[in-house]
Amino acid sequence: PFHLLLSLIEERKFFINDLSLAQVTEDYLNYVNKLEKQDSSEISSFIVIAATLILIKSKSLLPNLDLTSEEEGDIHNLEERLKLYELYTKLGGHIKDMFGEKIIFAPLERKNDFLVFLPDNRITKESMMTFVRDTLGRVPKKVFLPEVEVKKVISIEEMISKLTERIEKTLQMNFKEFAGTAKTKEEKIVVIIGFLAMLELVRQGILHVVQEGNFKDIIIKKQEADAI
Amino acid sequence: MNTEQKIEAILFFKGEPISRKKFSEFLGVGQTEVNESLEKLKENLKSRGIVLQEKENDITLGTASELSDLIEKLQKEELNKELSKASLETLSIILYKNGVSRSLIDYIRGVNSSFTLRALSIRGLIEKNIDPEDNRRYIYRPTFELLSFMGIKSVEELPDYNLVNNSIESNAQNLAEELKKNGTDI
Amino acid sequence: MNTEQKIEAILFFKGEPISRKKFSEFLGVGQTEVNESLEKLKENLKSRGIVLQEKENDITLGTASELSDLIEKLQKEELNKELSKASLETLSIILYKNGVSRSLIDYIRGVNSSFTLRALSIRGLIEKNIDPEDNRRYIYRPTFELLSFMGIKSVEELPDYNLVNNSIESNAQNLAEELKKNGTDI
Repeated sequence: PFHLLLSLIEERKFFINDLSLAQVTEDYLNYVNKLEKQDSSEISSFIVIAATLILIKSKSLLPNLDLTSEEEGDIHNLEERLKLYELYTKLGGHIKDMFGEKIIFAPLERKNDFLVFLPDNRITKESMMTFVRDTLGRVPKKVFLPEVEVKKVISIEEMISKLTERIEKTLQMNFKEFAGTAKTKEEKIVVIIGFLAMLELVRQGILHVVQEGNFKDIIIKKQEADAI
Repeated sequence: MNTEQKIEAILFFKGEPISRKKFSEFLGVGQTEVNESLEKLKENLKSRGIVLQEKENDITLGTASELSDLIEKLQKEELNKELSKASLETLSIILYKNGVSRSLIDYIRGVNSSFTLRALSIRGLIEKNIDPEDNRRYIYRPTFELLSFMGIKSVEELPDYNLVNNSIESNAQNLAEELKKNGTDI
Repeated sequence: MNTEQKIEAILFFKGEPISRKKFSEFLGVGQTEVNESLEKLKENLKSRGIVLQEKENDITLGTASELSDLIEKLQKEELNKELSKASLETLSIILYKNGVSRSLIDYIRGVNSSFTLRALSIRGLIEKNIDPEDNRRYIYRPTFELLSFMGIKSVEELPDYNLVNNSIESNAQNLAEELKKNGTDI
């Protein structure tokens, strides 16, 4: 997700700040909607970021929209993370250039001149069985279930619903303001309506993710959580 | 024979990394003497075909990086020089931070890194150890194998290493700019 | 780098005797240059912990003879050390899958096993052979001495042999699948 976001910003030769993030939000959301068909573990990490972008975009469209301190924290956080990500991907360029080019070789295994046999009393039939079973038991299952991410996705869905309401309200309250700047009034309204439609699409995307998970363990966890 | 010569002989004989502490115990000399001897050895190896690699408190010997092509011809086992984008990002964080928790890697990359970390660990490029400050979590560090593939004797030889480590994280953006100015390719 | 440095690196890397003729062929330089470089190297190693040893036309690097007591002590210490948990884990996989590749051991353990395999091999518990199916890699087996130490004639006598062996096999399949999916990046 950061890679996508960063390339959208760099394409436009922007610096990372809330302004540039607001500008690329729609492209990002479009991309996330296209991702829908992919597996939910992948899309959920994109959606977590999308939620914050939506906040940034909403605020930039409607400066009067009140953000909670948590929301503001999320925005600040995303900027910081993106800057870190940018830094380390740049440094990764050095690694790409150098890796395997000039190798320092450790010496080969030294040959044994003398034959020794030095066992250990802990090597028994039983202990070896225990060791091998423990070791095999630690091999991770092939799929990593993104439990945490899915929980976040569910709360983001709520967040977007609420935010949509808040934007609609703010829009009505601010209608006079828009009317005051007649020149750009229509333009602004079109932009905001378009943006709301986009939000709805993302919301559907999130629902899709949650439904995708329906037959997996994750959703059972969610229902348990709901029961409490 | 002096401590420097003894250290060189031990490193040569073992052909594996050895800690400064181990030298001190095994040779029955103080830490200062070990450190001084290692400095001298490093200096003396400068014009030779062998180099001294350092990582945390561990030391090992290897062939000079300039001779990479020559030695590679003698190497029978296949070398994997490929790195995926995910591996590059993860290695970059682990190398430049020289020891980092998984949660910080995930935070910076914005995705779950467990699969990549496992793959890199299997390749012997990184290792995980229990965090001395919090025994419920692990710290991932570069291995000598990783330094070797990078052709460096210690992490300090990484390009822009000091630039990155001397500044505070919140200045990441400025740093990125600084790197751009230095002509670092993106 | 000059011929002297190249020779030193090769001797260090291989750790076994190499003939003057071989150097000349491998480095593509004349016999005179090899001889001169060897003289210089011998001279340069005079005050070091490593010495150049010559037997007929074979050359090898070794530790200085004055340090033989020290090296012997090191050797003894290494051999008398208890086996680590990593070693016991690795050994158990080799017992339950006679003729296992390093990549499968690494995959199951989630870490690189090179040093561990070396330690097991030094103690005569395992032996390595070139994989008949792929001559760029090795496969590992328990030694006969180990089996008799454990009181068994073959690995099939190990408790739950079939069950555990099948489980290792299914890991081998997963590894093969992952390699196919990810290309070389594992």
